[in-house]
This record gives sequence, structure tokens and C-alpha cells, in this order.
Amino acid sequence: MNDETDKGPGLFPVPPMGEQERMIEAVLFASAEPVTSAELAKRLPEGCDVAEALVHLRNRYAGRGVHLVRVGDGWAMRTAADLGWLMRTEQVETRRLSRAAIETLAIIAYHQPVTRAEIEEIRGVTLSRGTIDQLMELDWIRFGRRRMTPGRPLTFVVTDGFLDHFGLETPRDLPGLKELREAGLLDSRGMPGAQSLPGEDEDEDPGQTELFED
Amino acid sequence: MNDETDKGPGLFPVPPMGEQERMIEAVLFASAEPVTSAELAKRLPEGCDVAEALVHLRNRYAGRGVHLVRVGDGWAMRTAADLGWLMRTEQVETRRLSRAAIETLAIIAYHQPVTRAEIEEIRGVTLSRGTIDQLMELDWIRFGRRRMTPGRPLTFVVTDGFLDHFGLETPRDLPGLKELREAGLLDSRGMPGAQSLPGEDEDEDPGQTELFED
Amino acid sequence: MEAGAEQGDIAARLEDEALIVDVDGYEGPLDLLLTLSRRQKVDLRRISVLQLAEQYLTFVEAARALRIELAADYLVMAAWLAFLKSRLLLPPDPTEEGPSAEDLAAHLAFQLERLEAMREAAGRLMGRDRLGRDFFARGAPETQAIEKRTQHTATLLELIQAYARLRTKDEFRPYAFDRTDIYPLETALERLRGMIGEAVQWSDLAGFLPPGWRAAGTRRRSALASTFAASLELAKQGRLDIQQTETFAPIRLRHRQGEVR
Repeated sequence: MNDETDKGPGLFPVPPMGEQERMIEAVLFASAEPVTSAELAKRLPEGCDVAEALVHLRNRYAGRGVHLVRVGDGWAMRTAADLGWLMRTEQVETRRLSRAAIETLAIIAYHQPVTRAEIEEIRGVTLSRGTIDQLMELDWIRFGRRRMTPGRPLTFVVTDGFLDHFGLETPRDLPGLKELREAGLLDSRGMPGAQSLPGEDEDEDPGQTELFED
Repeated sequence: MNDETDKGPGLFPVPPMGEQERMIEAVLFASAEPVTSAELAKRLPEGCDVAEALVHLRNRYAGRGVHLVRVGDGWAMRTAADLGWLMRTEQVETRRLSRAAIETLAIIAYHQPVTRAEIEEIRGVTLSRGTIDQLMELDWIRFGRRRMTPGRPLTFVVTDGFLDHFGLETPRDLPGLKELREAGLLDSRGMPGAQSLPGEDEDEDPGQTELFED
Repeated sequence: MEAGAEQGDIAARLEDEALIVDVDGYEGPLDLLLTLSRRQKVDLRRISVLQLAEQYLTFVEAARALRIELAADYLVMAAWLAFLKSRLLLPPDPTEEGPSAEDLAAHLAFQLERLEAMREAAGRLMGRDRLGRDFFARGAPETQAIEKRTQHTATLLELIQAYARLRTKDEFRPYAFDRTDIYPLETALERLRGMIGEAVQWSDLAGFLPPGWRAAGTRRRSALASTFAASLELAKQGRLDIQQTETFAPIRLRHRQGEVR
């Protein structure tokens, strides 16, 4: 935790922008995990303009072997993807995901927040035990808020860990999201005339689209 | 992915110096250990001038928040020494919560307000003083109201700090047993007509969500 | 029938059989429908649902002919498609309520298109540059140990798994029936095995219930169910005969005559 005396207002002049950039550079280099803007602001001396310093830093690393990337609310340094072949020794062997797990992950990412019943409706098959478990263990999905519909079902959403892993700044950057939405393929549309069963949720879904709204 | 054949001499042109610099930058960034010049030369395509690229890279980082430094006979990226104070928050050592603590916390979260005797009954072991102290210190639990039963025992409830840490809006968003089972996070199947454990909720049916109904 | 059509028939049948052999490879009826719909070689938006329904029903028929047991959800889908097919073929009945056959067909087409879209999205997602494979985090995060503070932490998953562990620790014990209202099959079997030798005459099943389980209610129902299941097992082993004179009449048991005990 930062000591308050480090940043007594007015006691020290605000460091010049170049210096602010250096500080952020150092903090981001030191951390393997993304660091949020709020966290950066807390660490830097009072009066620093984190957002602006981040813009400078991002430009500085454009085209380099290492990039500044945004991950959800956080920022991180990551090596350029075109140099992945150089890092063979650092590569981690990831467990091969089942087709069910991959599809479920995509459905959660594109439809979030999404309930279990909706995932099953889209895949047309019961979600097998272990699929959710596996995605949670990978820290790619987590529980969202309960849907305010009968039965108040749990929802699932993707995590910042998911964004980090797939090199996405926000869930809005999912490939093809816009086209899918325009084609109406992300609408939650029930069987016409079907009665909603208790515990199941209907189309009225607060928050379904709001996540992707600007 | 490239493989060994990719750097057969003369097959590919030597990358330009700027590119060699990028490659070394990425390798040093991603490596857990300092990397020797010989190792760098082995990783880079045939014909690269590692020594010269290192000089360029070192100059590029001169005065930045991160430096290229020599460590033993290897090379590494290190944050600038004058910015060490920024890294102070990095020193928090996180340790897993003990099994006793996490179980106690879970019981409080799911059954709040809950008395010490009830926690002990569910876990089947005596609750040590240190466990409660630790959870209090973490600001994850606090005292709730006294139970209006003989002896008027104190109860425990979870705090907003708890909700914040676990990314929950309300304790109601905690998944219930049935939902855990459906999500495959629970291995055993429920026994038909299984009864609640002694000392638990007085309700007939221990549906988890009910516990938090107002 | 033209020879060409017949040959086409044979080809289609062989294809169906190939599908059936592979039925375990399909992730449910929707997945199978998606595969079948590719045979039409048209954009999913222009798919003929009627034709698709027929293909699916042919598939189920073929499975039946080969005596392959399909999972229940495949049969549910078949029943629904048969219903849809008849609705699509008949002229619409203006007095009938509910969604039209066209609406139902359109929804099925939508489901197929959406599933395919999600498959493609999943493929694109997995094909992206990925952390730890194509791009990398700092290999040596720096921590300068000046002031060390230990912070205990836990994840939500750990929390709920801890809770689940507590709540289910009894259930992990294999069949430890300490639950007061459940009369386990094993116990019923053991009891019945001991008693049946005495049943020279036809005796009411209820007479074999243990004392304390005979009063009406959950306990009686559980004991009755288990004892009946046990009697079926012993009948299968040839140790007793079961008789019921009419529907809902009392079930009676008798030790099988001549059986060596």
C-alpha cells in the first residue's frame, strides 16, 4: 500500500509527463497481470494524468517487440504476437478443450450474461458436468448477476482473464460480434408460443445487450 | 510455427537490425531468467548480430522506466532502480486461506446470520479463535445481531468487503447446491428425499436461494 | 422406379447408416440436424425445413431398423418434427390457436443458423493469438522484498467448493442410509430374503414391511417401494413368485415351491 506521505498534495510538484510515462512503464513491466488505471493512479504521485501517459506509452511501444495492451479495465505489457515462434521455450502446453467446452465458452462470450438454460437452448443439448467447471478453473468465465426472472437463474459472463488470454481489449472486440448482432443471431428468441417453464427465463432479459452497449 | 529448418543458412534473408532488436526485446521480456548472448543467437534466425542488437536495445531503453541490464553472463530487462518505490505494493505476499477458514467463511456466507455453535455443528469440529480473528481481520465477516435464543449467542454475517473481493453483488448471487451440481462443480448426486444436516435451516427444504429471501 | 432414383436411395440410405454409426459423435439432435441440413447445400436461411424434417425422420427410422437405441432427446425431436411436418403439409386451420407451422419452421431454421454461427465464432476465438502461445506476459515479474505483508486470499470457486464439500460430505459415503425416511433397497433385500422362506402361502407385500415403517406416509412409501423392488429381484433369481389379481389389487408374494434354500 502506498504511504500517504508519498503524495501529499502540493508538497511535491507533479512529475513531468515523460516521468509519468516512465513510472507506468516500470509498474506494468514489473507485473505479469494487468494493472487497472485506478491502481496506476493510486501508485503514481498525486496529480498524474494516467490516461494521457498511457497513450504516450502505447505509441512508444507501437511496432516494438513488446506492446502495451488493454485488458478490460486493466493494462499490461505483452510480447508482439508475430514473435510467438521465438518463445517456444516459454510456451505453456494448454489442455485441449472439448468441443462442448469451446462452444460453451463462445456462447457465454457472445451472449453474456447468459443462463445455463440459454446455453442449452442454443446448443440443443444438456450442458455436461465438468464443462462449466473447466472454464471456471481456467478463469475464463465467472458467475454474473442472477437474472431477475422466475427462478432467478444464475448467469455466466467472461472474465478479464479470458480477455487477456485471447488478446481482447473488451468483450465488444469479439470477432464478428457486430455482424452476429445485426443478423439477429444474438437475440434470445424462444420457441414461438412456448410457455416459459418456471425456473426458465424468457426473452425479457435486462442486461443482455447492455454489456455491449456503449 | 517456425522450426529448425527455417533458419537454414542462406534460405532466408537476415532480418533487418530493427527486427533483430524487436526479437531480443520480446525474448528478454518473456524469459523468466536472464538469457545469454549465445542462447539469444541460437533462438534468433541465422546471421543475426546479437551483440549489435543488444547495444541498440540498451540505448533505446536508456533513461526509460525499464533498462536492459547484464546479469551474470546473461541479459535481462529490469525496472529502473530509481523507481523501486513504485513497486512497493508489489510486495504483498498472497497466501491461500486455510481450509478451516474457507469452510467457515463459506458457512457464514451461505447461512448468515449464523452462530458459532451452528458453524461448529456443520463443520463437525470446534472453531478456533484464530479462524474468526483472521476472517475479521480480512474484513470479510463481522458480528451480526444476537440470536434471540437462550444465551443470546452472537451471530456472524459477511461484509461488503467480502462481496467486493468475491465479485458478488449480494450474498444471494452465491450459487446454490442445485446450481453447483448443475454446473458440474459438485460431484455427488443428491439423495432423493435427503434431509438437511442437523443444526441447519429449520425450513423443510433447504433450497439454497431460500436462505437469503427476505 | 427409375434406376437412378433407386441408386440415389441407396446412397442416401448408406449415408444415413454412416450417420447412425457415428451417432455418439453428435452433440444432440440439433447438431445432427445441422449436419443433415448441409446435405441441402443451400444457405441455412433458405433451408427447406420440411425436407430437413423428412431427412431426420428417415434417420430415426433407419436407426430403428438397425435396432440402434437413440437417446430420448433424439426421439423427442423426431416427434416434434413429425408434428411440424404434418402441420406444414396440411392447409392451415384458421380455428387453430398458437404459432403457425411457418413460425415453428422459421424458429428451427433460426436455431440451426445460430448454432452454426456460434460454432464459427468459437473457431475464430480459438484461432486468435493467445496468451502463453502466441504472445507472452513478463517472464520475471519483479518484486523487491522491502516490506513484506502477508495477505490471505481465496477465490469464489474455492469458497463455493468448500461449501459444497461440507454440504455433501455425508453423500460421499456410499449408501450410508442414516436418513430417517429412506428404506434402502439393500436392507429390503436382506429382510425379504430372510422372510420369504416362511411364505408358503400367498402373503401381502405389505406384510413384509419392517415394524415402524407400516404407518401411512413417506416412510411407508419408501419401505413399500424398496420391498417391492427387492421382491422383483428375488423373483428374477427364482426364489419367489409374485401375483396381482387386478390393477391396484394387493401384490402378493410366495416362496417358490421346490426351490432349494
